[in-house]
Amino acid sequence: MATTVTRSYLGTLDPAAPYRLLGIVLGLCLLWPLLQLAQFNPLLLLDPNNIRVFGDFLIQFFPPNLQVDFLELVLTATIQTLAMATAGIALALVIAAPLGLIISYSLSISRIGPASYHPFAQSVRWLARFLMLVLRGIPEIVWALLLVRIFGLGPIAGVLAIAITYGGMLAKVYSEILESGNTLPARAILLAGGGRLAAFFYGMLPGCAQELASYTVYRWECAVRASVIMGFVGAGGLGQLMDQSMKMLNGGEVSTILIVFLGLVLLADYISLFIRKQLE
Amino acid sequence: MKIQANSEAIKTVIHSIGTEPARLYCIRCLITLGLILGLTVLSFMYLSLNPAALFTSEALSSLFGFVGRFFPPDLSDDFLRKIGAGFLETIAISALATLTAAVLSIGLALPVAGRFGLPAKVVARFMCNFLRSVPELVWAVLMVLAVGLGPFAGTLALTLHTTGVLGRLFGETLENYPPAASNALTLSGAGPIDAFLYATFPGIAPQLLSYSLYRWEMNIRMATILGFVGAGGLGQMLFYELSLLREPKASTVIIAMLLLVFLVDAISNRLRRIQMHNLG
Amino acid sequence: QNVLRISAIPDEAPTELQRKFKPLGDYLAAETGMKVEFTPVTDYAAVVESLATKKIDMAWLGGFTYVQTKIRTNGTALPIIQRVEDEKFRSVFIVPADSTVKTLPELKLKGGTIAFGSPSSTSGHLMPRYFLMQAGVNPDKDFKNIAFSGAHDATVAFVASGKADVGALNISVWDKLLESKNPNALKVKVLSTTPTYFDYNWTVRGDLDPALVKKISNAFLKLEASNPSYKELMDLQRATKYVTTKSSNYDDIEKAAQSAGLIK
Amino acid sequence: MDFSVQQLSFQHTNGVQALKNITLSAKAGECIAVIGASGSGKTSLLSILVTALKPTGGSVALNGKNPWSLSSGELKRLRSRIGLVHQAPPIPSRQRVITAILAGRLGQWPLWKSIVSLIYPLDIAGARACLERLDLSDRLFERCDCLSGGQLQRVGVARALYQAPDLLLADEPISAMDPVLSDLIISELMNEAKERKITLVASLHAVDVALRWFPRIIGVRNGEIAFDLPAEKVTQDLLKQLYSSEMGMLPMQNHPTIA
Amino acid sequence: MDFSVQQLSFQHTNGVQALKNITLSAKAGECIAVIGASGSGKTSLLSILVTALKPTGGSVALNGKNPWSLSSGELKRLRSRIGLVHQAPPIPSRQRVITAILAGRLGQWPLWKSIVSLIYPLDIAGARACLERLDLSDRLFERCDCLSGGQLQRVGVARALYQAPDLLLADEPISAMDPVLSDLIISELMNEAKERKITLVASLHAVDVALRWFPRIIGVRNGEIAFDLPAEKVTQDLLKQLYSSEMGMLPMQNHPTIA
Ligand SMILES: Nc1ncnc2c1ncn2[C@@H]1O[C@H](COP(=O)(O)OP(=O)(O)OP(=O)(O)O)[C@@H](O)[C@H]1O
Ligand SMILES: Nc1ncnc2c1ncn2[C@@H]1O[C@H](COP(=O)(O)OP(=O)(O)OP(=O)(O)O)[C@@H](O)[C@H]1O
Ligand SMILES: [Mg+2]
Ligand SMILES: [Mg+2]
Repeated sequence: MATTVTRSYLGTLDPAAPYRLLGIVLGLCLLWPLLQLAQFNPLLLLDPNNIRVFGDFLIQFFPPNLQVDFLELVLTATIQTLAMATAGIALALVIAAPLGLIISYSLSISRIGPASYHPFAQSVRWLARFLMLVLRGIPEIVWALLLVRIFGLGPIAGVLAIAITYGGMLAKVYSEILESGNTLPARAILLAGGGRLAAFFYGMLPGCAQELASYTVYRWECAVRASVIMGFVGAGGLGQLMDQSMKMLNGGEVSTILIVFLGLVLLADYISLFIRKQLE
Repeated sequence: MKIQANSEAIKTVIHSIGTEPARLYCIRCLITLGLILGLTVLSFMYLSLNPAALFTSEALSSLFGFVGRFFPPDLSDDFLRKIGAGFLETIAISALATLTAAVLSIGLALPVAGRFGLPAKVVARFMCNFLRSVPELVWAVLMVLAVGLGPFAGTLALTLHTTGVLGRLFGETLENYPPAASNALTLSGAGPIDAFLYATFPGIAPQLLSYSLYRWEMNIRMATILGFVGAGGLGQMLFYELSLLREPKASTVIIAMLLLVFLVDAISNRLRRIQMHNLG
Repeated sequence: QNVLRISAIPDEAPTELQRKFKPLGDYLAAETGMKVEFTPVTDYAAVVESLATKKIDMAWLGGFTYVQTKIRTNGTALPIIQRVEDEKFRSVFIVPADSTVKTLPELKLKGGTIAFGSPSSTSGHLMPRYFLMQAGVNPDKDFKNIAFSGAHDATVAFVASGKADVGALNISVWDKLLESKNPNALKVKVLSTTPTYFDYNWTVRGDLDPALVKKISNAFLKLEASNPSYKELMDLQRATKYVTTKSSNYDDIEKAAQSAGLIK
Repeated sequence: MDFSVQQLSFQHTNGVQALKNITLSAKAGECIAVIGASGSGKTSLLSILVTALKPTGGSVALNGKNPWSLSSGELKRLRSRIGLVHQAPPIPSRQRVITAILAGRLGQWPLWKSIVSLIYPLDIAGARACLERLDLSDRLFERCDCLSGGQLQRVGVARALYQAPDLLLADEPISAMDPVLSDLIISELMNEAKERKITLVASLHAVDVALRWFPRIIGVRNGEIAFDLPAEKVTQDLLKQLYSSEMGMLPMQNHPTIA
Repeated sequence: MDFSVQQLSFQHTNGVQALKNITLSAKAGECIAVIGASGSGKTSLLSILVTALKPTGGSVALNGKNPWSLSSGELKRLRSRIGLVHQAPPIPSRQRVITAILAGRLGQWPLWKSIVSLIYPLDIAGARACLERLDLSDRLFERCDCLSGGQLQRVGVARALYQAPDLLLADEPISAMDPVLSDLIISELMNEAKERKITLVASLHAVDVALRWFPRIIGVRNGEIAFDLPAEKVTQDLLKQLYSSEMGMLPMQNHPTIA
C-alpha cells in the first residue's frame, strides 16, 4: 500500500464541499448589504415614465453635429489625443516594465525551493509593490494638480499624469499576467542558472506576449478615452471635448464624438488583432 | 532506397522553410517594432514634450509646497464619520458593478473569442466596443434619466462600461490561451460552454480574476460619475474637497482610498495565491 | 516675455470656450502686442493652482474661485476687470413645473434631491447654498441626495426630467435658456431668485508687470457692445460693458463661504 | 465502432507530410497496436481517427460515415463516442483530478449537469471506479499539479475510460509508467475493449508490450504503413526495418525490449 | 561534480511525504540510473539535486557545499552548472527549436547575448551540433508546437546537452522514444558524461535500458532507497520487490521488459 499518502478519501463526499458551501453562504451574506447600500432596484428600469424621459433624451443625440468647424475641432482633438495617448503609454511602459518584472513571483529566483525568502529580494519586492500601489492608488486628479504646478496647463502634465497612473496599473497587471501563464518554462531556465530577464525573454514571453500586447493596447485605448485627466489639466483632446459637450447636454456634438470614439476603439481592436497575429 | 527517399523529404522540408529562416522570421517582428517606435517618437515630437522641466529647483520646491499642504490629514470625528459612510457606499457601488459586469462578461467572452462562430463574434465584439466607447459619464447621464439620481444609477453606469471592458479583456484572454486542453474536450463531444468551463476556465481563471479586481480598483476611483449621480462615495468627496482647496480633508479621503485599494490588492493576492501552482 | 497665458474656469458654456475666447484673445493680442495663449480646463482647482504657481498670467474666475485664489496666493492675485452684469449677479432656484413647493423653507420638509452645478461654482453652488442656509435649510442634512451636475445646463435637465426636486443655477444661463426656448427650461419654473452679489472677474497673478496689467484693463474698458466692431466679441462674452473691480468687492462672498462652511 | 481509411494522406500546415497513402480498416471489437519510430506519424494517424485533423487527401469513414460531411450536431454526437488518451495529458494543472475525469463525459451530459459538477461533482463514484482500476483512487480530490508524471498520465487514461467510448484511441498511454503499471494499464484497456466490445487502437513505443498484448500490429514508417500483421507474424527483421530507417542504422543485436 | 545527500526527507506542501531518510552520494564522473514505480519519488529526488526543491529534512551537498546556504550569486552560478532534462519538456509551444536549445546556456551568457539571440540566434552551429547528436538537426528552425512528442523530448535533451553542465540530471529522458532512439539518447548522454567526466543521474522506467547501460542502479520505493547496487547485482527478486509495492501484487512472470 502507498504509505506516503496519509489521507485517504474513502467516503463519497467531496472533501471540498463544506468549504464551497461556506463560501457560497458567505458570499450571499455579503451580497445582501451591498444591494441595500447601492439601492439596487432593477424594476426602476421598466418604469414607463423613466422610459419616456430616457427616450426623449436619446432623441437629442440625433442627428450628429456635422458642421465643418466642429468637425475641424474634433479632428485636431483626435490627432492630439492619439499623440498624447501614445506618448503617455510609452512613458508608462518605461515605469511598468521594470516594476512588473521585479514583483512577478514567477520570475523570482529566491522563491524557488520553497522560498528561502532572501531578505534583500523580499524588501525590494515590497518596495516595488508599495511604489506601484501609490502610483495607481493616488487618484489621477491629485497627480494632475501636482503636475500642473510643475509644467503648467497643457499636454505635458496630461501625458505625465497618464504615464504615472497607468504605469502603476500596467505594472500590476503585467506581473499578474506573468504569474497566471504557464510558469514552468521560466522556472526551468532559472533552475539552469539563467537570470530574471533571460527567464522572462525565453520562458515567459513566448507564452505571454499576446496577452501582454492585448492589455497594453487596451490601456492605450483607455488613454485615448482618458477624459478626466486630460480635462483637468487643460490638455485638450477628445475626452475634454466630450466632457464639455455632455455637461452642456449638446446631444449632436456628443454623438459625433461618440462616433469618433467608437472608431478609435475599433481601430484599437484591430491593432490588437494585428499585433497578436504577429506574435502567433 | 527508403533512406534516400527520406532524405529527399527532409530536403523539401528544409526548402519549404527557407534557407535562412532565422533572419526571415524576425524581419516581420522588427518591422512591427520599428513602426510602433516610430509612431511613439512622432507623438513626442508632435507634442514637443520636454520632461526635463521636472528637475528645476523651482519645480521641486513648488512640488514640496503642494504635497506639504496635504499634511496633517483632517482626522476630526465628524469628517471620519462622513468618510466611513462614503467608504461603504463606494465599496457597495463598485463591488456590485464589478461583480455584475464580470458575470456578464464571462458570458460575453465566449462569443467574443469566436467560440460560437463568426457572426456571433462580430456582434459580441461590436457590443463590447460600443459599451466601452461610451464614457462612464455619458452612461451616468443616461442612467440618471432611466432610474433617477442615486447610487443605483451609478452602479448601472459602471456596470455597463465595465462590461464592455471586461468582455473584451476576457475574450482576448480566451483567444490567447493555448487551445489544446479545450480542443481535447471538444474532440470528446463536449460543447463550447462545457469545454470552456472544464478546460480553459481553470487555466485563465487567475487572469480573469486579476482583470476583475483591477477593474474594481478603477471603479472605486470613479470620482466624477458618482458625484454626478448624487451618490456620495469617496471619489466624489475627494473631488469636492479638492475643488474647495481643502487639502487636509482631501488627504484623509486619499488615505481612505489608498486603504481600499490596498485592501483590494491584498484580497487579489490572497485569492490568486490560492489558485496558483503549488510549486513554491 | 511675450506670451500672455490665460485660462478660464469651466463654469459657463464650456463647449463654446474655445470659440468664445478666440475673438477676445485676438483682440487682447492686438491691444497688448503679445501672443495670447488660451487653455480651457475642466477643473477649477487646476486654474487656481496654475495662477498660484505662475503657470498662467490671467484667468477668468468666479467670485468664489477668486476668493480661493486670494487665500492661496496670500492676497497677491488681483481682480482687475469685470462685466457690469457681474456686479449684480444672481442665482435662481428652479423646481419642476408641477411642483407644489412655494418657498425655500418648505424644501426642508420635503427632503428629496437637490442639484447644484459644480462644487466650486459661485452661482451654481456657493451662493445658493448660502441663501438656502439663510432660509433655514441645511442641504447636507435636509436632502437625501446632493447631485453636482457639473454645469448649469445639466442642472436644468435634471430638474426638468424630474430626477431632482430642486436645482440652483446662474441667472444668466437661465435667461439664455429661456430666450432660446430650451425645451427643458419650459418644463421647470423658478422657485425663487437670490439677492445680488459680485461674481465673475478677470484676475491676474500678483507679480504681473503693472504696465501690462494697465494695458489689459484699458483694452477691456474700451469694449462696448454698442460699438458694431466689438459687437460679436461682446455678444459671445454676453457683456454690454466692462468695469474695473477690486478685491474688497468679494469680501461678502468670502463671508458667505465661511458661513456656508466651504472655507475656514 | 468500426472504421476505415482509404488512401489517406495528411500534410501539416508547415508542409510536413505526416501521413501518405494509408489504407486501413478495423471492425468493432478489434484491438490494434500502432508502432513506429518517433515522428513516423502515429499521433497524426490517431488524430485523424479522432477527427481532430481533417485528411488532406483520401477518406476516413467512422461507422461507415465520413465524419467531415456530418452536420455539426451529428459530429458532436459522434465525437462523444470516440475517446482519446492524449500523448501529453491535456489537463489544466489547477484542475482537480475528479473534475478532470468527469470532463470525459461532458459530451453526454446536459449543460446543467456539467455546471453543477464544477461546484459539486455529481458522479464521484463513477470517477472513483475508473481511477481505482488504475490504482490511483486515493488521489481523487487532489489537484493535478500535485501528481507525478505517471499519475497524471493515469488520470488521462481514467478520463477516456470514464467517457466509455465506442472507439478508444490511446496515444502512448504508458510512456510514463513503470513496467508493472504498464501491464496493468494495458490490461485494463484490453478488458474495457473486450467487455464492451469496442475498438481499441493504441500507439506504443514499448514493442514488447505491443506484441504481448495486442493481436494485431500496425507498423508505421515515414507516414506510411510498413506492415499490418497479426502479432505472431511480426519478425525481428520487420522490426529492424521499421526502426532503422530514420537513423540510417540497424537496431542493435540482442535488444531485450524487442526480445 | 560530486554530490551527497544525508538523511534527506522532503514533504510537499500538500502533506505528501515524497522522500524520506535518503542517504546517497556520487563522485564526479559517475553514471547512475534511478528506477522505481510511478510516484515513488524519482522526480522529487532529481528536483532536490537540481536545487528546485529545498529539503524539508536532512542535507544536500553539491561539490561539498550546501546550495541553500550559498549567496544568490553563487547559487545562480552553481545552477548554471547543473543541467536537468525535465520529465515534461518545459518549452513554450510558440518558441522555435533553436531558441529553446540556446536557452540552456542563458546562465552562462551575458544579458546582451541572450537578448540578441532572440532576434538573431548567435550560436546556430552549437545548437545544431547538439541536435545532430540526437538525429533531429533538420528541425532546428521549426516551432516547437510542430514537433511530435518524441521530437520535443529530444529538444529538451538537446538543451541540457547544450548547457554543458557538470552534473547532468535526466528525468525519464526516453519516455517518448522508440527503442532504437532510446538507445541512441542514452548512449549520447553516457558519452557526454564520459568525455567531459561529469556526473550523470537518470531516472528511467525502462529497467532493461537502465541495466544495460548504467553501472550503478538506485531503486526508489515509497520515497526511500530500496537498493543502491552495481547493475550486475540487481536481481529479479529485487526488481519484483521494487515494483510490487505500490500495487500490492507481484510483477508477472516472464515479463520481457525485465528480462
Ligand atoms: N502540429 C504540427 N505541425 C506541423 N508538423 C507536425 C505537427 N505535429 C507533428 N508534425 C510533424 O509530423 C510528423 C509526424 O508527427 P507525429 O506526431 O504523428 O509523430 P509520432 O509518430 O506521434 O511521433 P512520436 O512517437 O515522437 O510522438 C513529424 O515529423 C512531426 O514533426
Ligand atoms: N508538486 C507536488 N505537490 C504535491 N505532491 C506532489 C507534487 N509532485 C509530486 N507529488 C507527490 O509526491 C510523490 C512523488 O512524486 P514524484 O514526482 O517524485 O514521483 P516519480 O517517482 O517521479 O513518479 P513518476 O514515475 O510517475 O514520474 C507522488 O506521490 C506525488 O503524488
Ligand atoms: Mg506522437
Ligand atoms: Mg516523475
